[in-house]
Amino acid sequence: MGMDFTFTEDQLSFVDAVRGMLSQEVTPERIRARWDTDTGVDTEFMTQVAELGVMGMLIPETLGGLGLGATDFVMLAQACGEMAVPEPIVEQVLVVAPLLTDILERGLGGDSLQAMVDDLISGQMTVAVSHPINPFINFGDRSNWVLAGQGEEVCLVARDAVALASKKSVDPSRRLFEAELDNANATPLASGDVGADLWRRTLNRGALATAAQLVGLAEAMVAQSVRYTSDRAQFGRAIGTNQAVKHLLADVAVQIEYAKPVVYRAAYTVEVSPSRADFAVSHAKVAASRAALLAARHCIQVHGAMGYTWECDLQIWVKRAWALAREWGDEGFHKNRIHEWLLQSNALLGPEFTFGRRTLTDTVAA
Amino acid sequence: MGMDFTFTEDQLSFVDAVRGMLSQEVTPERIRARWDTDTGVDTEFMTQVAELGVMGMLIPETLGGLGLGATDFVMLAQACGEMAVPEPIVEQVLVVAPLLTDILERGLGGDSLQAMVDDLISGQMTVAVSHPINPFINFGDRSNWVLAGQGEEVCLVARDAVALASKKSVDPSRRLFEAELDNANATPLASGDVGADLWRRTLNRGALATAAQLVGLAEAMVAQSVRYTSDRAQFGRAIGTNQAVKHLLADVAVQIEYAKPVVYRAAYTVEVSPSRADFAVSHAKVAASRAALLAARHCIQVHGAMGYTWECDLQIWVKRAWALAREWGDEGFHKNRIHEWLLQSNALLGPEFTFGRRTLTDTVAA
Amino acid sequence: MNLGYSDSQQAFREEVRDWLKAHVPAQALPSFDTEEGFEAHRAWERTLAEGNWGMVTWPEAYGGRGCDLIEWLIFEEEYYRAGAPLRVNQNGIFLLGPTLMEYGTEEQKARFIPAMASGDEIWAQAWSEPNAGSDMAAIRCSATRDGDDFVINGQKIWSTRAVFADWGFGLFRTDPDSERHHGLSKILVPLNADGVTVRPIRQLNGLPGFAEIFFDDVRVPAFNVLGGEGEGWRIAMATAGFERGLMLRSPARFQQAAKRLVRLYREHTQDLLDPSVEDAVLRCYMDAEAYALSTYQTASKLVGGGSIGPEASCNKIFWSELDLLIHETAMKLLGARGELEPATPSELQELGPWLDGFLFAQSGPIYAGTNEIQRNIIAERMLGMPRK
Amino acid sequence: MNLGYSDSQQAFREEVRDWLKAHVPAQALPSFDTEEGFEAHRAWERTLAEGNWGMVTWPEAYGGRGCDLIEWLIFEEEYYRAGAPLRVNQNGIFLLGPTLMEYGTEEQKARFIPAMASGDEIWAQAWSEPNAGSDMAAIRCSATRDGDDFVINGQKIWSTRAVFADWGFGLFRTDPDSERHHGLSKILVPLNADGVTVRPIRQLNGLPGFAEIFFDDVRVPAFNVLGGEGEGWRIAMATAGFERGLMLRSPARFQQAAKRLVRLYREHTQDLLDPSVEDAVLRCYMDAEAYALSTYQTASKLVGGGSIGPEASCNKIFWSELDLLIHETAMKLLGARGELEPATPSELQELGPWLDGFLFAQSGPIYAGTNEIQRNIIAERMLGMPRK
Repeated sequence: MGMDFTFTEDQLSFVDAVRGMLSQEVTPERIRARWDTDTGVDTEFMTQVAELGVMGMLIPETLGGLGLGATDFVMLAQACGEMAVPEPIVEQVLVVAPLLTDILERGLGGDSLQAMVDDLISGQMTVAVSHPINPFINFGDRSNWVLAGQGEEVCLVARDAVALASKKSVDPSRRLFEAELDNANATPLASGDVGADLWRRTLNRGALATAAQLVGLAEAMVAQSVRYTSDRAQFGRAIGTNQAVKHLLADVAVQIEYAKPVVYRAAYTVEVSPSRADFAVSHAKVAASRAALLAARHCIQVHGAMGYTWECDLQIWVKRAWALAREWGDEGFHKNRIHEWLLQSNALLGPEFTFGRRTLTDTVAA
Repeated sequence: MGMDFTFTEDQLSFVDAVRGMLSQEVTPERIRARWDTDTGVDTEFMTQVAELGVMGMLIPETLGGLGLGATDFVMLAQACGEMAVPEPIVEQVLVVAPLLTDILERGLGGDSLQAMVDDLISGQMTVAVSHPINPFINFGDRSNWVLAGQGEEVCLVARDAVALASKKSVDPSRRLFEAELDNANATPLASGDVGADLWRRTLNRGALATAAQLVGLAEAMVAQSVRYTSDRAQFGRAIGTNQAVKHLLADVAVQIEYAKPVVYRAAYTVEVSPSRADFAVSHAKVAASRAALLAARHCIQVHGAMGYTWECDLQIWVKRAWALAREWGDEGFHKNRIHEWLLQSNALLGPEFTFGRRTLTDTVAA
Repeated sequence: MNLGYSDSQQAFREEVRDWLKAHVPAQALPSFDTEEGFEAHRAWERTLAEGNWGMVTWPEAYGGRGCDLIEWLIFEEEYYRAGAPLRVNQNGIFLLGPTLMEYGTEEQKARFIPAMASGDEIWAQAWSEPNAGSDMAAIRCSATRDGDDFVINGQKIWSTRAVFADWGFGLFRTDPDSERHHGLSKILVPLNADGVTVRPIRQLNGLPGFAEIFFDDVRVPAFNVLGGEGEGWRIAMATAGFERGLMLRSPARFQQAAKRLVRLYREHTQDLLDPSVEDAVLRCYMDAEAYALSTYQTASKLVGGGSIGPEASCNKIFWSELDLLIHETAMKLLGARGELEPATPSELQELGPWLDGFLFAQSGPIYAGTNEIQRNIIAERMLGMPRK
Repeated sequence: MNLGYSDSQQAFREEVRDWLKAHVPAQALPSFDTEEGFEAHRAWERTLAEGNWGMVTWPEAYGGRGCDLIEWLIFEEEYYRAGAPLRVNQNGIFLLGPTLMEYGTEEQKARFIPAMASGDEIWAQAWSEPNAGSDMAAIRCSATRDGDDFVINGQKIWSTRAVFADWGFGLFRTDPDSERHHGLSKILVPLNADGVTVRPIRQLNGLPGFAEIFFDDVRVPAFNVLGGEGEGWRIAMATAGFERGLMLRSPARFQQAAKRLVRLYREHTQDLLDPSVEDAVLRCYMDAEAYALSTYQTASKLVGGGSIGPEASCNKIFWSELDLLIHETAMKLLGARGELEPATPSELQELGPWLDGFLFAQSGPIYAGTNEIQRNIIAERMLGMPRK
């Protein structure tokens, strides 16, 4: 089979179906309603999502899932960003489930982990991941178990053995907790190279999860801004007729358009060769963050004073973008990974290495 | 006398007079005519400038000059940029003359240097400076003597003892030469701390010379672009009525407006406390380069295809800006000086140190 | 040109510094967009007024010190250096006060200025209307003459401080047949008057930094019209220039923030930073200083009897983009912890006020005429490009 | 989704690579904007044609290889990797050729395509007119029917390659009563015809990269009208889309430049660099790759029978700004030596072709519709914002 950078009909129609459901169920009003609840989570909604088969998409069939890959899920992650879904669906599917799978497939965990997989598939957020790169766990209070650790250490810890301190995010949809582990009660699962590899794959999946959502967030912000500036009149005509307003949004559109294939390539790489995904993932995170942060700024700007209010729904997307751009590695972390790679004297640079990076026998010469 | 950030009436009217002469004598046609000559220099014009008393402005009266300072000259330097004067008037007045003066006042040079001062005042470019930071000497072939050296060494070398290799600049108004010195025939003037200080002051004066011209270049580019876009019609109206075109030029105007006082502060600091001028000068060079390079880009853009032609006079200013932004320290050099200063743990930061930097007794605490 | 301070300017700086050292509250006050914070800031205004530091450029007769603009800049430098509270009464002392002094009758001055200076009456502005944002001349709020009174009807929006303030001022259409900028008058309205309803508008940070004001047959005496009926636009334009901008956006504010940014950068140079950060830090420090230099230049011109040209319209774009860059860069330095709203003293210690400043900076390129409008003005009025 | 090459795609790549290795001139050719360089590039076109590498997407009948767009991208990757000469005949093979194949009569194809493919006839484009730059529909150059001929009068400008080329093509007004985009026809004109005057226009680098063409009663047979009288606009629009952009601006070109930039950066990391340089180098490499990814995505869609949406209008802005950033960054790395026009092999070795590329990059945001026009198109057609 030759090069084919398109999604299948099946992939497209599944996304359409879930996207339709999300746009019905996750409205700005309902997102705001969650802000006033203790948990910030709509468990019925989570069950609905689970019933569509979303949660276990990336879990192998042998473990009870659908056995699909990151390319099957990436547009759904994007849609979750577009709808600003507060629940950590993307993280559960793309980060927690694959980490559990990695552990089980390496024979590092037992029945209790399989039970967690089952819970996850049913829409319960029983497990949280506390990766060393993230200072906080979003919705950490929902889980019974935390996969955590420092350096190359990966442990399983019961919630009771973790001191969770609640922290307030700029995004009211997020419920952050700082975790302090009681090491005595942690069950070590992996260390050394194995642990390092688990954390590295997890980081790449986490960064991909945020990148895909950031693209969706950016698209939604632009769409809202197009609507607002087409309706809102000033000096006797819609403000969207002003070239300056048009160009602010066109600039964002360009960034989004060129972030999308980068994110899809990252999903493909995470799925097909996770051990060589660092560059593709960091590129995706940087490109998606750039698009989303530019969207936040320009879309606030074209909304005028309205864009600066609590009342305007735009804030839901803007603040999520600000938060996700920093989670799972900020721009500094990811740019530094790329820099390190580009500076290697044997890095395979040039147009013939866009894909796969090792396509010909004489590549190193170049 | 209290704080006063204005020029005197005398300063303003002298600039006006010289500026008027320049705008008569240095037209685009005449600049292009110089391109076709061997020397690139209009010696009659140099004599005219000298007759106005410009060349010796910064030379002490005891040495035959007017004994004025950099603040008296800075707007003239700006005007030379505005008119894109090809002859190195600004460098002769602001760099060569003060270096000769420094050497004479320290008793490091003798009668031959006084003769060079006299020549300079009369408009002859008898001396060139080959500072270690510059790879080329502009109009190096015009001089009988070169002040040159590496590191802390300052020497005087006869032209005959210098091998000059002609180099082609992107700016046809410039006549660059790479100099190879015959050390055996060089007369050492200074070394060690004295030499280092001479070179440092010279570098600051050179950078100020380019910064002031860059501001003038930027202003001229904007003025030409305003004229062009007001006249040129497209889609049935002047292209300057487009918001996008307006905003491209407005962005340049803002940068120019905020580069000007920075350049004037640098001139003041070079005049009043040359040993503490590094920060002020590097700031000026960075701000002026930024404004001029943005002007070059945006002004080419609003000229459309015309801006990309040899025929369009805009190229005279654009190319000069590209060249001067790199001479006497490029952005990297000057930003690194500022970075070094800002990172010092005892750097005097904050609003109370905008001027002088040591205004109160308890400043270091802050 | 003399870029050094005179002995008396130096002495003035030291006097300001000493007084602030003795009086600035050790603990930062709560935000003035809360009721508690508003009153705490009002108390601070009283403290300033008691020391005659409320508005140093005002004449001594009104509690000022008759300072010139250079001294004002020195005062502000020390004010920000000392970390003194924000000015809850800025609408009054910076915007309305000078207008009152120029256009008010003696009776109006006597009635309003002392209470303004003392902090007893805090002022809200009421310029914008729902359909007159950047287009100020589209005002529709009416004030109809009825005997010795005017009766006000309509709605204002984006009124800063209006949630807790005592009085408001704005433009109202006193000639019902007028259009655009004709027939407007500047009127002062007590916000506790019958028929006034203030509806808070929450900002991005959740606090009500501005409000809508609804006027339903609100009756105010003709005494409250400032500078004559129908003169509103002229008065607003005359006082909308440089000095207003200078008062509201002291360079010292940005220089102090840039200084904090440099320190934050020093603390983080060992981190894996976005490589654009170093460049941004340098630029912020330089641009803040450039803004100060430009302001000193203009102030010198004014002190010397000169006037300001159209180049002053560059000011708004420069400081608002600088403020954004300072705060965006700080947020990059804070990395993943930057999304946290500091809730405890130790969090505030670690994270500083950067997030709040970042949120506030978003409004800079919008209020007081969006930067897009400003670019039009620069192109047309300063550069002379064709309008249509 | 499969982001890997098939065996046959791999084999194709190796075939291209081997052939180029054997045939690409060891010495860079002189610029094709000189007479000598033009003929050297024409010779290179002949060499390509002899190997059937002139235009691999063309049918075999016309000397092509019937390649799909993925193979075209592979070809281009190898072409830029090998440092092969620029295509002096790009107006012909990328722009006119496909139009001829779609809209030409069999006789027209037989007359023009073989000579185009062989390099015997090099083509200039003649779209713009002095008062129709970005506003293409403002064309006034007339072609008046006279028996079996058309008689052309008027002026074209910004005609690339016209100084040395053999033929030109463009839109002419064949209906004198028509307005805007009606009544235009696409006509092919020999540039050595009586009444044609070509006046070279020198670019920033001093070389005549384009020209004005003056038509003074120039007589061409009706045979030279392509796709029918009055159909000019429709044909121009139909062929102005993505494929044209793709042909002209292969991602490989920018990826190869970004690769050279990374190497230049590695050589200069010990220098006192502008701190924004590292960020720009990363961005250039990433953006060049993003441009490639996006192109592969679109090519896959087309190969699979899909069509392109309005999002393709983002393309022009992205590559032209990328090209500028690559070259601006290289110029920063070169520092004070960057102003030098390399005149000797050792200077070229030291400085590379960066200055020339920097000059050329200035034109990117201007030609083929300025980036300002492109932003309007994106806002209105892709995002659906209101026109007026």
